Amino acid sequence: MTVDAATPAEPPAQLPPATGSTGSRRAVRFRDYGILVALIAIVIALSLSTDTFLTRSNMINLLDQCTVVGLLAAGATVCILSGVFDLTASATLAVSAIVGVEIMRVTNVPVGFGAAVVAGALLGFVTGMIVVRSGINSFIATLATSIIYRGVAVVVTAGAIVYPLGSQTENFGALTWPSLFGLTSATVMFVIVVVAIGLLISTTTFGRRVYAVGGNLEAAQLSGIRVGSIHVAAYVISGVCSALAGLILASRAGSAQSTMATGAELTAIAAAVIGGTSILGGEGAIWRGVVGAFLLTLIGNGFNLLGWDTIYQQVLQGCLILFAVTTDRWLRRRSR
Amino acid sequence: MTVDAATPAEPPAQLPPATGSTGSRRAVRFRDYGILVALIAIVIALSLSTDTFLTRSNMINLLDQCTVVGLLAAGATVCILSGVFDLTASATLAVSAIVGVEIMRVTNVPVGFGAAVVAGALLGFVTGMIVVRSGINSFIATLATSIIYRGVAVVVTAGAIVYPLGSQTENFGALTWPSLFGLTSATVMFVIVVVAIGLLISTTTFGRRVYAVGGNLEAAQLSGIRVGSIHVAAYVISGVCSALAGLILASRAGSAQSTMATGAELTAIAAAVIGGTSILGGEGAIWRGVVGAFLLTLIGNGFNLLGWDTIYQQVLQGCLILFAVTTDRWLRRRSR
Amino acid sequence: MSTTAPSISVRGVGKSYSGVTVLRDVDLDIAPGEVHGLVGENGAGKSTLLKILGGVVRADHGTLSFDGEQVTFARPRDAIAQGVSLISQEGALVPALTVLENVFLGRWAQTAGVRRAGHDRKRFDELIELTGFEVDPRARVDLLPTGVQQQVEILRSLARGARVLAMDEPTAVLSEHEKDNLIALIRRLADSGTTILLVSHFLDEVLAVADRITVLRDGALVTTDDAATQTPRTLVRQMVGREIDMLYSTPDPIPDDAPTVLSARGLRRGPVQGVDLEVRAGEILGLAGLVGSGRSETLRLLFGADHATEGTVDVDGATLTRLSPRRAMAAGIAFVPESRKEQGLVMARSVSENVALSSLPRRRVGPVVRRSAERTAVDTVSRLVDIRAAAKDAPVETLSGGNQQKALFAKWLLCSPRILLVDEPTRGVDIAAKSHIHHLITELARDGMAVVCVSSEIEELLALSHRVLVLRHGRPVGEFPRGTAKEVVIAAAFGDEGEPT
Amino acid sequence: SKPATSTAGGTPTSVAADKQLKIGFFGFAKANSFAQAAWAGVQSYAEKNNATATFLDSNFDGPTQVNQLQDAVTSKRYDVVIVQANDGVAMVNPIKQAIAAGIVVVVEFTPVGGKFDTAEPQVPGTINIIDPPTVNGVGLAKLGLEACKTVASGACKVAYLQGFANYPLDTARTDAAVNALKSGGATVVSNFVGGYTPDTGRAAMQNLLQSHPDVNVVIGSSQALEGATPLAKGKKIGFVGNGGSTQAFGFVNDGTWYGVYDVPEKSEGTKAAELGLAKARGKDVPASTVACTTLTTFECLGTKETLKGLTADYSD
Ligand SMILES: Nc1ncnc2c1ncn2[C@@H]1O[C@H](COP(=O)(O)OP(=O)(O)OP(=O)(O)O)[C@@H](O)[C@H]1O
Ligand SMILES: Nc1ncnc2c1ncn2[C@@H]1O[C@H](COP(=O)(O)OP(=O)(O)OP(=O)(O)O)[C@@H](O)[C@H]1O
Ligand SMILES: [Mg+2]
Ligand SMILES: [Mg+2]
Repeated sequence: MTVDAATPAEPPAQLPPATGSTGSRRAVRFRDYGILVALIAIVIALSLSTDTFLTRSNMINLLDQCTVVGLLAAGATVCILSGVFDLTASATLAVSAIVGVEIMRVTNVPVGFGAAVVAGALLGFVTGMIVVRSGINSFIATLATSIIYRGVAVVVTAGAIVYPLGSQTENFGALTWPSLFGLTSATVMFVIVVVAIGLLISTTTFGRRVYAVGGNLEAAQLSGIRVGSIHVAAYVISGVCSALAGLILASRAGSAQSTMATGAELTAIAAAVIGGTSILGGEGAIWRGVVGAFLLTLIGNGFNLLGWDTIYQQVLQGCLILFAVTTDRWLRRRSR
Repeated sequence: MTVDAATPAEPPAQLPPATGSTGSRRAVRFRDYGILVALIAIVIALSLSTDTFLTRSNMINLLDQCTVVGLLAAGATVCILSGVFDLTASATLAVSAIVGVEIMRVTNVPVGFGAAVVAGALLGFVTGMIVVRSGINSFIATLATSIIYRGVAVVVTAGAIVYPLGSQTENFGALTWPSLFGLTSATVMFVIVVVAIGLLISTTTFGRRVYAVGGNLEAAQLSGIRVGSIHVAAYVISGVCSALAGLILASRAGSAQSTMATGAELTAIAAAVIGGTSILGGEGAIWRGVVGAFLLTLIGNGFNLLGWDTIYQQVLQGCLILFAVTTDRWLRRRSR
Repeated sequence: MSTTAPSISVRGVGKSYSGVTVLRDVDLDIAPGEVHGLVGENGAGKSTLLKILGGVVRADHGTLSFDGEQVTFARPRDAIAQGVSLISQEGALVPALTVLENVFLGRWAQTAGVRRAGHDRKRFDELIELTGFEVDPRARVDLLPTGVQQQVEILRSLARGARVLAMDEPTAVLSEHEKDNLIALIRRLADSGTTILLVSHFLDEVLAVADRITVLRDGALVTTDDAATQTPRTLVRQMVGREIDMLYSTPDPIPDDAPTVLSARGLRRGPVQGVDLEVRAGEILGLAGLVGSGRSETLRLLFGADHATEGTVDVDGATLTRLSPRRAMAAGIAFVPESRKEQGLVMARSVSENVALSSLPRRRVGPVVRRSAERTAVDTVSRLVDIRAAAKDAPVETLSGGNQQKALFAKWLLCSPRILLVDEPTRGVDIAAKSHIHHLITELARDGMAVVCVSSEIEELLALSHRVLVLRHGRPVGEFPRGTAKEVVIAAAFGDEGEPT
Repeated sequence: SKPATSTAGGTPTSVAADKQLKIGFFGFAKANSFAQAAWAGVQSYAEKNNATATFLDSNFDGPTQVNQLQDAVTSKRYDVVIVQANDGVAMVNPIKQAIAAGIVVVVEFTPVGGKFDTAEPQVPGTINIIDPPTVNGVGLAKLGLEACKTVASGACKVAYLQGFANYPLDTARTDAAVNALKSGGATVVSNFVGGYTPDTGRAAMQNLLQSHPDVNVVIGSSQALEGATPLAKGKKIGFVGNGGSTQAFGFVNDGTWYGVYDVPEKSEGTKAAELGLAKARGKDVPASTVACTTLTTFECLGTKETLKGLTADYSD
């Protein structure tokens, strides 16, 4: 008897009770967006207290500033959802950007960009294999791997800065050029990539598996999911995100070097978690990572625009992060 | 029913196989020390390839170099065992050292040292309260808190370096002085503190609670354990460790400043996890954190002694960490 | 806190979760030293009521009094201070700690803060003597079979010397022998003055041990009555609100030409010491044994969840090489594991996601999940096993225990397997749903599915299976046809006829 | 689409001399006494010359500094910005934006752009007052070789403690120093990372003495050497520090160290403010100023003799 299609021979006498009242449903919806409430509160505060915040040019800047952390946060979110950390993100970023520039020197700009992305994917694959095969906790496995990658970056560049050829310099800056609606090309790319990853995670069978593996590894395994492949795939996605972020940074700087974006992997994880993705895996969403990244950028941007004494900046930044995450948390708990 | 309910006429004949026999027990013991095996392997390799490694003076140096990370790792281990992260460690270190020096200026050296420790404990308490009360995941809560603490350090010092009074300078360096068996006072203090924390965790009911809370928060709660207090206590211990580490650093530098030891909290967590403490909490031991710290120091020290080109240093460091942790992991798995 | 049991009175207690009422105005009085049974369908609110008494959940309204004095239980600590000890349905052990640590969790013997393990060990031995359980105090609990874990929980409650013992389905995965031990123990405890609240879906058991029984339906209290005035039939009527047929469904005879679908030869690994078995299409094979006899481990080996060190698994006569859950699934095997929390469900994800998980590839366009097909499939199968959830997109952890079990079963039905391995399929499931699941299994078998079923309830096995294979210490020690007397099977599981050769 | 190439170096509209101008100082970090020294120079000059100054703290973080400058351009808060770049290449773009917006940009201490061997502006339109890392490295080597003569007769073993391991800027400095030392005839050990704190310096020195007990001269950041110095008690080792802090001056004056490479940081800050304000007020200023030549008489090569009578601008 195939259950999928067949109707039960003898349906149970009672049907399950009415499926949730609309009232409670709305509550569920609302509580899920606590972090957005916090974000909007900060946006309103900034709009009221400065006259430069809500300008078109500032919005363009803000989005542009958000791209790097945003991409890394999207990659970190995929990994965290599947129950692993990726501490190699910023090292992968540096190596891919360097590889991109080196390849560019012997070919041309588009090929170089492509090479960087391929390098990112490959590095992600290697990271994933190390984590899966060694069976070590991903935190420490990726920490060690990131040290190796940084080392590779140093070896490849001999500790120097690498540049594209003089004739390529101009096109290499393409990601900083204005594009659709005046947004920078980097922003446009960021939006496209993030939407693609968001759809991948929320609508595909792969996405479902990611959540299952992160939520309960054993249950996922017993459901016939190849847990190892899912993790490797998550690292590959994260690697590609890192490579794209690296290209943006390199394009802005006109060069690449082994120390690029040191420490950015932590900011990325922070963004993911601030957005409301559970650090234990299995719960969260890509948009949350992006919102987290946006929030972090916003706090910095707002400060710069307000022109307050930077000595208090850190204290206030920390407080704002606590405020945002606590708001989120409380809204969620209230309806428990 | 024939089976007499009250007294089982004949208890099941065998105890479960394997669990009891001495052979398997020894295996259990051995497998638990995989990380030591890796450590010893590295020590042997270094002893054979350099003639300076196994000297008395190098051992004294090595231990001295290990103290700061070792203390932080012990604190991190307590937190991780209880199921939380402490990313404030290095910020707490800076603030306590600064407070210590400031108080010292208006009193004397011993009081200043004491004040630093008290400050560390207080900051740990505050961190703990923030984590427990807000109910936010400890990773993000302590990350935000650490930004605040660094900010406080900047505000207190106005970004400058703080010194003890000229007359106190000499005694302030006390922790760098040689002491028992030629070890530095810092080393002696480190050993005493770590042994004390080790005993606290392994022999007291408090230690049991820490494991229980980290192993299954819900079960601990259901058993009436005050989960919040355990977490706060773990942060206080970590705070004290940070303060002591801060004193060692300040004593070596002769001053304190707001950027001290930036990023050291991650090294501390790495050391804890490398030693074999589960990042998910509830499994591990203080000695493991110390071994992890020792391993990290050793890898750095060995490199310097070997005189290899620093360009390959990072690649090899990463590989050695992977090697050590994988050894540990495989030895453990084999006997499962 | 005095040592004698209090008289408890519950007044107007209600609880709702995001708008859905799960307990409404419950009034209940429990006399000191009474054994009070609590029965009801899955999702009736039994666990919720117990959790309120144990301080785990706070009631929205209503009061609780002990000996006439109102008490507020804000957290488990407060309840423990009043002498209440709760064994929760989902289990609450610290996985990485040993049995000894878990039994005395939070209550360790100490001198000036220093742990005295020796002292605890002595008390542990006393408890073992009292209960007749066989548990190694040095074993890590996460490596123990579920049945033994359950015993650890029971030992813990006893170790607290509670005045009020609230047990939520303590016997769900205990085999007959341990069950009987526990029932006897409950009686003895009650006689010595402990109040006991017992939730169970085994109505016979409740009727046998309880002084009074309360029936809950849809969160409301239906009756509280002397056990003597009740029978299983009256209880069911009060629980469900109508008469239902509680007879076990009988499997159809296996056609003579039914081929052997699944067979295993000399399976070995850890506790499994050489298991041979064969199942034909349309056949239901029951696996019986004591707690820890290696039944679950045998199923895991058949499914490739663990790798056998020796032996082979054949499907349709062909040996499955490098067996893994994926390969097993490809060969048409489905496996309903015994622990829904650890091995079965992704607790934080929704009911529909969980139910759809193992059959995802069946409903997709390219890589994209076909939501509407998924909704239809999940709805159909949930109705089939009668999952009652507030919403299909609610996290599965918000379901009552029995409904979680049904979701787990539903998940594997959606794979339309040819071979079904089920471990404790009716753990925590109410009596109506249980006969429903039995009905389902026999129906699936009639359509040609081969079923291997592990259950600690021998009656269930004997009624459901064509054959029952008894395991002892990881070896098959006997095979019995339908209709064999329960006692005979128990004796075999026990090894009363001497050690197997 | 590619933007129309904005003519870099757009001349800022000159303003009336009596208008109060605003300076933004983008320092390494507020919690850094070196940056504080430059800041003191900037601030004092601004006060006396009808301008206000603000310190923007990037806390040693490259990307943060990039965003800060970008946002400063957006909010049009400053007429003159003085930049101590944390990441010289990453700052190129926002500096171009600032120039395009008509803001005067002064690059101070570390170069902006990827070349470490020139004091010339690498972004057109900026004013440079910097100390190129390679010049710095060669200067350190010069002092090191002089120190050799005071502690060793004949062969001399010099240890160069690197700054951050393999940062491009540090790499350039290390390479320049090592080459100059080698061509000066010294044996060089350069595989130790001394960092920029006494603690890292102490560990490096411990390990150095372990594997090269016969070292004659040690060169490193002044902070690192402060941690290293106590370990050399009783040994005849010449120290050469990079950075003229109060402590470093003290060590040189009491003969513990042979010398320091001393950039007069406060004066450099003052000079940067002076150049920036002058340009904003329409005056012509040189595009590049070499700090060591302009602000010191001894090319920054501080020894007991050359430093006589001078006080340090900052403390470590
Ligand atoms: N945390 C929660 N959030 C939302 N709903 C919940 C939560 N916990 C329980 N419920 C709901 O409360 C109702 C009663 O659950 P309860 O666990 O008390 O049932 P039960 O009588 O113990 O059932 P079972 O016999 O299946 O264990 C169920 O409908 C369940 O879905
Ligand atoms: N009292 C006990 N103490 C420690 N280990 C035990 C005990 N009883 C059984 N075991 C172990 O349990 C394993 C058998 O587990 P398995 O899960 O297959 O049993 P089971 O028959 O399914 O029991 P359950 O119904 O309790 O799940 C063996 O590894 C055995 O060593
Ligand atoms: Mg229940
Ligand atoms: Mg079992």
